[in-house]
Amino acid sequence: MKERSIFIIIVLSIILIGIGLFVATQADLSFLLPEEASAESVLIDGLFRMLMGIATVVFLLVEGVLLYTVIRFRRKPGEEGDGKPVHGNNTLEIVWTIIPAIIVAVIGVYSYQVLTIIEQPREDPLVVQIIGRQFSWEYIYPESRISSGVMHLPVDRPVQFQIESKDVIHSFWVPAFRLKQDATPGQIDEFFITPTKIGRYPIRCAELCGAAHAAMVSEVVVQSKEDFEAWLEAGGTALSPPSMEETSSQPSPGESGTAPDTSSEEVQAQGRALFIELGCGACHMLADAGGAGAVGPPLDGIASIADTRVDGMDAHSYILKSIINPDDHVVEGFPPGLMPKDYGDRISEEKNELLVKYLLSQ
Amino acid sequence: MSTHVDQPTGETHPSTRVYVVVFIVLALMTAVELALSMDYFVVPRNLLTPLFLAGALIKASLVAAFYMHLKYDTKFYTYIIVIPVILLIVFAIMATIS
Amino acid sequence: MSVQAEAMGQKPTWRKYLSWNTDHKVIGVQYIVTTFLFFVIGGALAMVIRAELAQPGSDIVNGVEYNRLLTNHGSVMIFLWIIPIMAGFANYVLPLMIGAQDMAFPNLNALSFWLIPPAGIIMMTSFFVGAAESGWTTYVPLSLTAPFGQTLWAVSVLLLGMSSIIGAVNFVTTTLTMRTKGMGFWDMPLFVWSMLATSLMILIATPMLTAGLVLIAMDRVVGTLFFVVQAGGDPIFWQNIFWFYSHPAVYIMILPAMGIISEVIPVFSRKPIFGYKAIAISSMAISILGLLVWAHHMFTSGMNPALRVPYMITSMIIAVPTGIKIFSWLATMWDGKLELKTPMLFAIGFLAMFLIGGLTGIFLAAIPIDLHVHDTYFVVAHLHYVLFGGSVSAVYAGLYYWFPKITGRKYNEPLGKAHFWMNFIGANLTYLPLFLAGLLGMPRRVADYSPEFATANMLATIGAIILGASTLPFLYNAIVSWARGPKAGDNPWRALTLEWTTTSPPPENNFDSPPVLTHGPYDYGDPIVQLENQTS
Amino acid sequence: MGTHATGYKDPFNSGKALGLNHTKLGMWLFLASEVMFFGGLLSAFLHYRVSAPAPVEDALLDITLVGINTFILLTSSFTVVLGFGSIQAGNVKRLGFFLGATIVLGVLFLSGQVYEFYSLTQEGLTLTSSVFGSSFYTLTGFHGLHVFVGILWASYVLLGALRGKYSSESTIGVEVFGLYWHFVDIVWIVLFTLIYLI
Repeated sequence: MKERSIFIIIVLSIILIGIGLFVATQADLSFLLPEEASAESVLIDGLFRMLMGIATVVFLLVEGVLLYTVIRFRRKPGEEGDGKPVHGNNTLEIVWTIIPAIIVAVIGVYSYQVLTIIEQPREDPLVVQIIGRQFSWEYIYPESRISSGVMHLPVDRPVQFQIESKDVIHSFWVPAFRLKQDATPGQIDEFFITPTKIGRYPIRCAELCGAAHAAMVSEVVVQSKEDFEAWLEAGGTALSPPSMEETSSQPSPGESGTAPDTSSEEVQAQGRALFIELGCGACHMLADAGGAGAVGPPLDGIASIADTRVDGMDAHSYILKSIINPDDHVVEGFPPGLMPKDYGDRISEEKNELLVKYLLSQ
Repeated sequence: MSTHVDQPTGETHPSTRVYVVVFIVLALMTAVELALSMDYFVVPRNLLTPLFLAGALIKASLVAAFYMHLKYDTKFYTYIIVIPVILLIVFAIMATIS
Repeated sequence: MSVQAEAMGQKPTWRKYLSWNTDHKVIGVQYIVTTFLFFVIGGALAMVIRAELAQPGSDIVNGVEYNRLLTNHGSVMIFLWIIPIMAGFANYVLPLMIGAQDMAFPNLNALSFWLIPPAGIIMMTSFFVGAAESGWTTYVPLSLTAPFGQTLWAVSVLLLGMSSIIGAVNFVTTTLTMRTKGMGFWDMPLFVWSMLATSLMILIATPMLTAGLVLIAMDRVVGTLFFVVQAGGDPIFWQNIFWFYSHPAVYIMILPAMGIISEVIPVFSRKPIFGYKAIAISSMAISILGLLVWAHHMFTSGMNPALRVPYMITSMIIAVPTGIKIFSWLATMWDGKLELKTPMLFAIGFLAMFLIGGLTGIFLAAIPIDLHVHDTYFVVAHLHYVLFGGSVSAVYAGLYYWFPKITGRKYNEPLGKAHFWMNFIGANLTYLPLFLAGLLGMPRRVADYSPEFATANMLATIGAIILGASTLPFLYNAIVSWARGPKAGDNPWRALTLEWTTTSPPPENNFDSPPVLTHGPYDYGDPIVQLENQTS
Repeated sequence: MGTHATGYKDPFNSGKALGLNHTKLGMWLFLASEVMFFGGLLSAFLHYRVSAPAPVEDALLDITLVGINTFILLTSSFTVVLGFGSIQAGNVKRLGFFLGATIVLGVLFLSGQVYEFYSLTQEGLTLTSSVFGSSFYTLTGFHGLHVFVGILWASYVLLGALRGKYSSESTIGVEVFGLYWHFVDIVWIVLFTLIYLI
């Protein structure tokens, strides 16, 4: 009997360890995680696999013993009396103190190794500044002096992010890159990443930042070096950076001072791009620009609505006022104070004009 | 009943003389500290900070040991008060350097 | 052991439960009933949250309302349900377990209860003036811009913290000074040990939250600048001070739960607890280590990177004492004579679900993985496995286990079992899919999410409906059995701890003379004890 | 808090085990939590003082006034132990005298603090003028609040003494008040060093 139970224990241990090794090395765990799109994600997933292997073994062991105990040792009908008065077993207790301690130590060392690699500074990185605001991300490429609401990165080149926040704490998270960094007001934090896979990946805010926290989404486009260079060049998607220090008050040199006709294709395209870049769609519904937010009033058909909203105010000045001083005329059913009040400072007059013209065409 | 030694309270308190001596020491230490901070003596600034901290520690310990009778009571009370102080120091340091 | 005659006890009237009463048993019932009420409220908030999340899109509530719901759901469940109900259990059974006639400070005890209803009402009132909406973590500077309800929230939590501190002073003093003759530290039931560890943690950690809330309230009301970034305020400092309390708070919520499990498992396994000293010491170890891990909630916050590794190490070390407990409980059950009554079922459910919570905790402690899963639904799933699968299961185990002692009546066993199965299935269906959602990229605290997470969320909502419904058989069972259940007798479970040596419910002074210890709290299977047990 | 509450049923072992009187033990546990409360406020003060980018306005602080105040509080601690020594010797009258002295000294300390706050406000340091101001007033203000509570408590003990509540057999009420008062004194020793000296 005793030999038999030792035999069973050995067989079960081998099976369990086999399962653990299988999970840690062979099993396809891709259903658990987003795709791996950065060099760091491969390392982190390696650690994740090992932890999954260990967790699977412990899970099966404990739940298995629990289930077996419940079935095997349940009181039979009519059975009286107590179990054996066993108060403990020193050997067993030492074993189940030391083995978890060793496992934990191994996990700790491995985690530390992965951490040092993924956080070590890289040579010749592309510097991208990330600015978090309620409720949009802005990405600034200081070398090229452009800013964007969609992040573009070249594949296989290390990126150094410098992240800050203009209001509350946000958290920049690209699940496909596996990295996350809080944007804390009052400090600039740095982290590195090397994208390895061309594609488009969602960016989400992971720290509760207010009413439209859920809508604070954006996208990172990882492209080939050539495509990325082309994107940097193209004026259509690139904005001159009004939020960079000195330039904020001066009109930027590259910008055309004259606003084109209201209905021209040009205005439509530029206005739509601007609307998307600024992240307006996170809070406002606007079919033309893919806006799907429900935090603020919907903007479909705004041109006709705006005309009637406030007595003695035409549609143009109403929209402009609502962008610059959003709390002056709050639409019924929406709480005041939601919309950021700094669009008047952040965005040049021309751009605001463009935005109003675009909205008037809707 | 327990591993601790039963020690009746309220019988081994210090005499009035001890109270007076402790008070004089506290007052003198404070006077010296004040004089130091008003630059009556020439002591380098970077030496002053540890000096003041040590002074505060000694004064606080004196009050706790004699006025609060920790020296005469069971050690248990000392543990109760020292453990949070240690944790607090850990917290203050960690919060300040993080 | 002299059995108190029924007639000796005062006729209980419902009025005494609504008044300032210093009897620890009355206060215990006051705690348990009041906090359960808040549990129902918190659960209702959760139902709205799950309804909103059943499908992508903001269909039921808007972003602001959603943030208010999640903030108050978390706050109610933590501050008005799990933490105080553990104090409720301790109030009722701790003096009985150590053979005392009451708590050390009966009036303070009443005070610690009577702080709770006003605090709860203040927190609920805030819904009418714009409730707190920055999460139970109240991260600054977001919480500085929140409406007036945020200030009410701070006041409410401050009161609850005071209640908790007063309770802790009482529990430690009672445990240390009022044990019956001959009961040394190593003769105390493990629930008493766990309350000792918990109370010491409360004494050290909770005042830090009080201080932090004072700073936030002053910023909001007086206009101080502690967390105003433009004036040099530091949001990271709030996170330090908050988590210095709030990580220990997790152990404040789980240690008493472990204590309840340590009581229930030996009784229904009819075997001595395996490794009594190891379990007692690991409670104390967790309470000390638990105070040194707080910044593992801040790995992505931009804190000093070099400091993260020590926190990772301390966080992982906690797995060791926790593992000791789980293995000891399993070894207690092994080769026992398991009676699968409702309390035991909940204890088994605790083991099954707490294990998942514990294992995923290791994932979160590993910094590189935390960088991915921090602030995602993975964390939500993890904490609910620990606090619902763990703490709440243990609370139910305790409620069923001590129901006969508290009410003097038996609960309905089939209803209890139905409750367990609904609860167990509902909880797993709710929380398990959320791990996947989090890993795949769903952040926490969102009113809306990308359609790729729709399946996981629909499953979770269905689970939540089952979970919500599972409360109904419990409530029905508790109310009807309390009113009309069959008489339970003094010791229906044939348990060996002292609370079962007096009548059910116990008379006002608990024991006529100091109970004399003839055996340890878990000496099941000892032939002498068995004999004695059958004769009484 | 502290004394035997009404309706309290004497425990079988008369509230003593391990040589611990339960009222005193309760007081020590409460003081342990007070350490952490002041610790939180003090950490805020230190954190902002260490990490402040600009030099803080601590040059405004008047060390002479605070020095006098420190002596006053030290003396009040001295009168409290003398009072406790008196009641241990059974001398209720002397206890009353020393409690009265403690109250007077406490009031003097608070007056000094109020004067200090007033003059600092005149010089432009207020709760809302800077983070240093916020943390300075909050920290010293909460200490002052504790002194105030201490004065109320001392008056309560004094009242009890006049009514003959204490004797050489029954000193716990005085002792527990003393613990609180000395604790507040120790907090001041720490604050004095960290705010004014360093």
